[in-house]
Order: sequence, then C-alpha cells, then structure tokens
Amino acid sequence: MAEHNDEHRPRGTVVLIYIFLACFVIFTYLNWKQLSDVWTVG
Amino acid sequence: MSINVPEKYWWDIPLDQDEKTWIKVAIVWCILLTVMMPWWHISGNQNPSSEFYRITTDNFDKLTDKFIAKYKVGEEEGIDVVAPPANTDVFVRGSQWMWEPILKLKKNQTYRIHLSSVDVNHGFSIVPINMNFQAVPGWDYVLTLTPTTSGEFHIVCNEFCGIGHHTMIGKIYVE
Amino acid sequence: METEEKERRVNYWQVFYDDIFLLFFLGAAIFLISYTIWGLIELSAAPLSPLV
Amino acid sequence: MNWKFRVCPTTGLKVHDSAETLIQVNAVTAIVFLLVGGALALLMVLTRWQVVHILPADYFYRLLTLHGIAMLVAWIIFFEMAVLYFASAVLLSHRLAVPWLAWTQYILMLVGAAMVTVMVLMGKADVMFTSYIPLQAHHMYYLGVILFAVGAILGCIVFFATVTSAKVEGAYEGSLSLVTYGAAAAAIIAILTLAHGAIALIPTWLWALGVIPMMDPEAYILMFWGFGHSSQQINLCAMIAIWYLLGTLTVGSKPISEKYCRTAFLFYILFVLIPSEHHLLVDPGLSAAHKVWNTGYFMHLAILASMMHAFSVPAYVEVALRKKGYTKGLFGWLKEAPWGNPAFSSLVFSVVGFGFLGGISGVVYGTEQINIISHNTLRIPGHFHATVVIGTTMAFMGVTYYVLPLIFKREVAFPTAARWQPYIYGTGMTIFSVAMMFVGGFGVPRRHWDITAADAVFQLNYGPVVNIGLAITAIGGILAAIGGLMYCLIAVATLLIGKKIPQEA
Repeated sequence: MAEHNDEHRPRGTVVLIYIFLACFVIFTYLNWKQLSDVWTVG
Repeated sequence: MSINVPEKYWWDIPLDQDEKTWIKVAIVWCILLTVMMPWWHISGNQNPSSEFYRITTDNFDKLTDKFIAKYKVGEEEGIDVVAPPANTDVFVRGSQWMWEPILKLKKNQTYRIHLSSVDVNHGFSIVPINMNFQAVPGWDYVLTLTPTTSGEFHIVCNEFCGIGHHTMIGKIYVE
Repeated sequence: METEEKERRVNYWQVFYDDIFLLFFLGAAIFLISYTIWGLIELSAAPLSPLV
Repeated sequence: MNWKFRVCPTTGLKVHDSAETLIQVNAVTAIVFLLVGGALALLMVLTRWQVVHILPADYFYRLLTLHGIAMLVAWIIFFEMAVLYFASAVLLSHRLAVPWLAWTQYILMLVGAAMVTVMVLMGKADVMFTSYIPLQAHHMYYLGVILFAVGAILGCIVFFATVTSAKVEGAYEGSLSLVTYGAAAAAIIAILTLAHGAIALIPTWLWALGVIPMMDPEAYILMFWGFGHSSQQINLCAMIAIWYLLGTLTVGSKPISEKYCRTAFLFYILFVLIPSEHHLLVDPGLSAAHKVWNTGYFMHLAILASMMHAFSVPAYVEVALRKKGYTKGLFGWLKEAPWGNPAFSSLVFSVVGFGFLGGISGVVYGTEQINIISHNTLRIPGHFHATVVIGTTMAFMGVTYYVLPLIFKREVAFPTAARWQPYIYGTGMTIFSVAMMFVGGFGVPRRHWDITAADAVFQLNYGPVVNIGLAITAIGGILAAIGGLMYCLIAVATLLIGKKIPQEA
C-alpha cells in the first residue's frame, strides 16, 4: 500500500510534532516555576 | 477523502508506526500532567484552599467589623489599617467598590485569611505578586497564607463587579 | 472472495463508535455525574461557618 | 419524493434547496455579528491601550459585554448551525429533515440574539458574558439568552434527524464520513452544553422577574460554566471537523487511519466537558478532589485527543502532498503547499495557532495550582483568543472561501485581498494573543477599564513592560480588525457582486 511507502511517510510532521511537544514541556515547566515563587498558600 | 464514507471495515486497518509512537509519547505526557496536581498538593507550597464555609453576608460583615475594631492601628485614605498577630483569623471584605481593611502582615508568618464579599462576586488579586482568588457572597473562603516577600502590595478586583470595578483597590503591607 | 467480504462481521468497536446516540448518553452520563451532580452535592454539603 | 435538489458542479454533491437556504441565512447572520463584534473589538483594544483609552468606563464594560456575546455566542453558533446543516444534508447528499424546525431554530436564535443586543445597548445588562449573580440584568436579557440556546438545541435536533433519516433511507452505508462524525461530536456536546445553560439561566431569569429567590452564587457559577466553557468545546469539535474538511478540499488529504481520528473524537465526547471546572479552581465550595479530577480531563484523555489531531491533520496534508510528488527532504512538501489559497493558509494558522498558543496555554492555565497565577488575569483572554479566534474563527473563515462558491454559487470577489486576508488576520491575532498572555503573567486583570486606577484611592503602576505589552496587544488587535474587516467585505461583496457560477439544471 502507498501509505507504507517511505517516500510518503509524514516525516516532516513527525519533526514538527516533537517541536510542539518540546514547547508544551517548556511552557509547563516555566509556569510551575513561576508558581513556586509566589507566596505560600494552602 | 474525509468527506466520503470510509471503507467498510475501517476498524481493521492498522495504525501507522508514526501514529502509534506519537500516541505512546503523548500518553506519557498526559499522565505526567495529571500526576503533577496531586503531587503538588503533597509537596508543593501553593495550592488552592479546600477550606470554606457558608456564611450570610450580614454575619461576614459583622465578623469583619469586629476584627477591624480589635486590631485597628490607624487609617489611610479613610480605610482602616489593621495589624493582626500571626496565626489569627484575618477578614478581608470585598464590596462595591472597596477592599477592607488594609492589612499589615509580617513576612514568613502565617495568617488565616477569610475572604468573602457582601454584595456581588469580586476577584481578589494580589499584585505585583500575582495571586488570584474569588470572593463569593455567602461563602467564607479560608486561605492559609504566608507572605514570603516584603513590601507594599495592592489588592485589585479582577472580577467585574459593576461600573466602579476599576476603582476597587486595596492594600497589603508586608514587613 | 466477494461473498466472504460481505459476510465478514463489522468489529464491535466500530459498531460502538458509529452509535452516536449511545455516545451521547455516555457523554451526558460522565459530564453530569463527574462535574454537575458531584459539584452540586459538594456545594450543598459545605459546612456552616463555626465562627457565628 | 419531490424534494428539490441540485448537483454541485465542483464536488458532485447533491444539495437540497432547504439546506442551502438555511446554510445561507445562518452564515450571513453569523458574518453580520462578526462585523459588529469586530468593530467593538477595535474599541476594546483602543481602550485598554492606556495611552489611547478611547471609551468611558460605562461604555467600555457595556460594549465588552456585547463583544463577548456577539463573537463567542452569536457569530460562532450561527456559523456552527450552518456547519451542522452542511455536514449533514450536503455531505450526505440528503434532504434536510424537518426544515420548519430548522427555520424555528433560526428565528429563535435571531430573536434571542437581537433581544440580548438591544438590552445590552440600552444599558440594562452591564453584566459581562458571565452575568454572575447577584449582579442583575434586565429579565429580557436572560430570556434572550434562553431563546438563543433553545434555538441552537433545535438546530442540533435537525442535524440528528437528518443523519438518522439519511441512514434509514439509505443515503449512506456503514459509517459516517469523518467530517460528519466530527460535526456529530460537536452536536452532542452542544446539546449537553445548552442544557446546562438552561439550568443556569432559567432560574436566573425567574429571579430577575421576581418570581423566585436567587440561587446560590457558587451553584450559578458551576452551572454557568457547564454552559460557558463547554460551548467552547462545540467550537473545538466543529473546528477539527473543518480541519479535516479543509485538508481534503485544499490538498486532497484523506484519513490514513479512521480508527485513530475517530478515537480522538470519541475522547472529546466523553471527556472534554468536565474541565468546565477551569473557572472554579480558585473558588470556595469545591474540594481539591473535585477540582483535580475534573480539571484533569479524566487523566487528560481529551488533551491526548487534541494531540492526536495535532499530529494527524498536518500528517495527512503532508502525505497528500508527498503523493503529488513533493518528496524532497523533510519539508519539501511544505514549500510546495498552496500558500496562495486563503483556505489553506487559514488552515495552517488555525492548526498552529490553536496548538502552540491556545492549546498549550489552556492546559497549563487550567491546571489546578497554576490557576492561582492565571485566574481572571489577561492570560485567560490571551488564551481563548488563540483558541476561539485563531483556531475556530480562522477555520470558519477558511471554509467560507469554499462555501461561497459551493453554496452561494458565486466566485470569491477580490481574490488578491482574499489571498492576503488570512495572513493579516492571523498575524494580528497571534501578536494580540501572545502579548496579552505575556502581560497577564504580571497579574494584569482582564475586564478592567483602567489598570492605573486613576479614579481610585490608591494608584497602581505595573511598570513600563506592561504598558509596552498592552500597546503591542492593541497593535495586534488593530491589525486583526483590519483582517477581519477584509473578510467581512470579501464575503459581502461576493454575495452582492460576485460572478455567478453557472449551474447544471
């Protein structure tokens, strides 16, 4: 089947999606970091 | 085409390797995102409080007045300034359009802040530290708060509460 | 071959996915139980202030 | 049966004339509200830009209320009704079931939207989109919202009736197409959402009439967000259905794995509604268990669904382009993509903006603890302008460039302007959203007329970084307003003077 032809594999998207995941991880980390700097509340 | 009826036995078509790998990676990340919340309750210092009580607006009004009378140390722009000792019940009253009283707190001391409103919803936002909680009429929200930085802070209302909303500014001093 | 194709059973997962009314009820059940009903129960079970 | 159909010369789809008329009226009404909301948006950004500060306080709050309703409710839900009728009647080449019910939908929604607009403009409903009690609006305002919601429920019922009758009468065999399936997910979510709207607003309406006492304010918040937040998940499903539709229309992409895409939609139906909790994370009344569980999307399975779509939509576009022979390197296909087609560039902005800006920020700000540093700050409107405007609105704009020739049978007017429109709008909104989220990180409140608090007893100064950030927000907003106006003008001009496309008898 054509989908299994390596020429037609979505290799670019694979790279893009891991860039996306990296952004997600960094943004999450930065926000937890910012949170840990505010006053203590519970 | 995604606008046409799919192949009859679409369930039996296996996923591509790229799709399978991505799902696995994404699941791991989703589990991490989920676990962070309970984990922070155990080991983090900033968690939304789960302590709250129902209280009528009249009763909250009276409790705040009593609290102000007990610990009043002065006035600023006509608003009472109070300096409560650490580990006591502190009352913060939101109303159209002011936060009362002005608090004088000590750095690294813990206070039980009772937050509520006596008319409509208000937003309790401490700037520039950027901490935000909701003040809801009929609800006493108890925040166990420990200021860890000193200076002059403002309380901004960040829930729309009427045309004078933007003039609703309070103050906290931390020494 | 052709007749065999026609007699193949559609996977029951596929039948489940296609039943949009069943999905509607499942979605309603999860949302109502997890968010709405649980939330309303918690709100109504909130304690009265011990200070008054 | 003597239903009137025509055959679309481009797609070969059979179009029922009632479906066509209803798609037209809903889409045109949507665009009118977009124009109104866009004009108001311009006034909003020019007020929050502290140097310009154009509106007085009462008008700012009043028009902000109307901006929210015109955009988040009227534009999007009218357009979604058009999408539901398109995805059912047109894509299944079937008649629209019960056209009179669909007309009732349209009239109820129109009357409801008009009542709300008039009440807000008269100054009888300065309550914001949320209309949190005990703040009270005129009872006609609540009735308007209720009528609108009932109308939208009827639209969903027409959708399900059409899909069911298509199945019964053999218009299709087996499973629904992926786009129709996504629309079905949107319709399912819409019914659950609008039911919550009714539970929140009917008692509030009766309270405003003086018939019953006020409900508990926290219970109102709980019910309101079952409506207010979940209605954004209707947009989510409709938007993703349109992503697949645009992928097919622009580059001929097709789903490689139906199982994969449909599982993602299934996760939405089941798990995407419970994070209405996002708005109650720093409120009293709910335990940490309720908050963590609900804001966590059932172990973030709905987030998993979004991440799955985030992979499959571009992947299918890439595969389609590679099959056309653009196989050079990793990104050769991207270079050869039809960037001059406004539907394609809208799709790219929608996917990238929704994912990178709206999606990530939404999940993070909606985390129980992180909400402490985000609740009601400008981070929140920054987030949802990325999801609802860059995401949903740009997807809807993109599909309009196909709806105009297919449903209105006219060629798109001003093709050069249409080419540029997504870039101007998308760039403007990206600047706007990013700047807003950045400023919100300093604790700048949303829905606030004057953050210097010049009229208050104490003045505030957030510092130069915030002032510059708000200026950049405004510039992004102005750019987006230009792009939005271009879209409205292109659409209106096409309807009035666009070249008619000849149809087969």
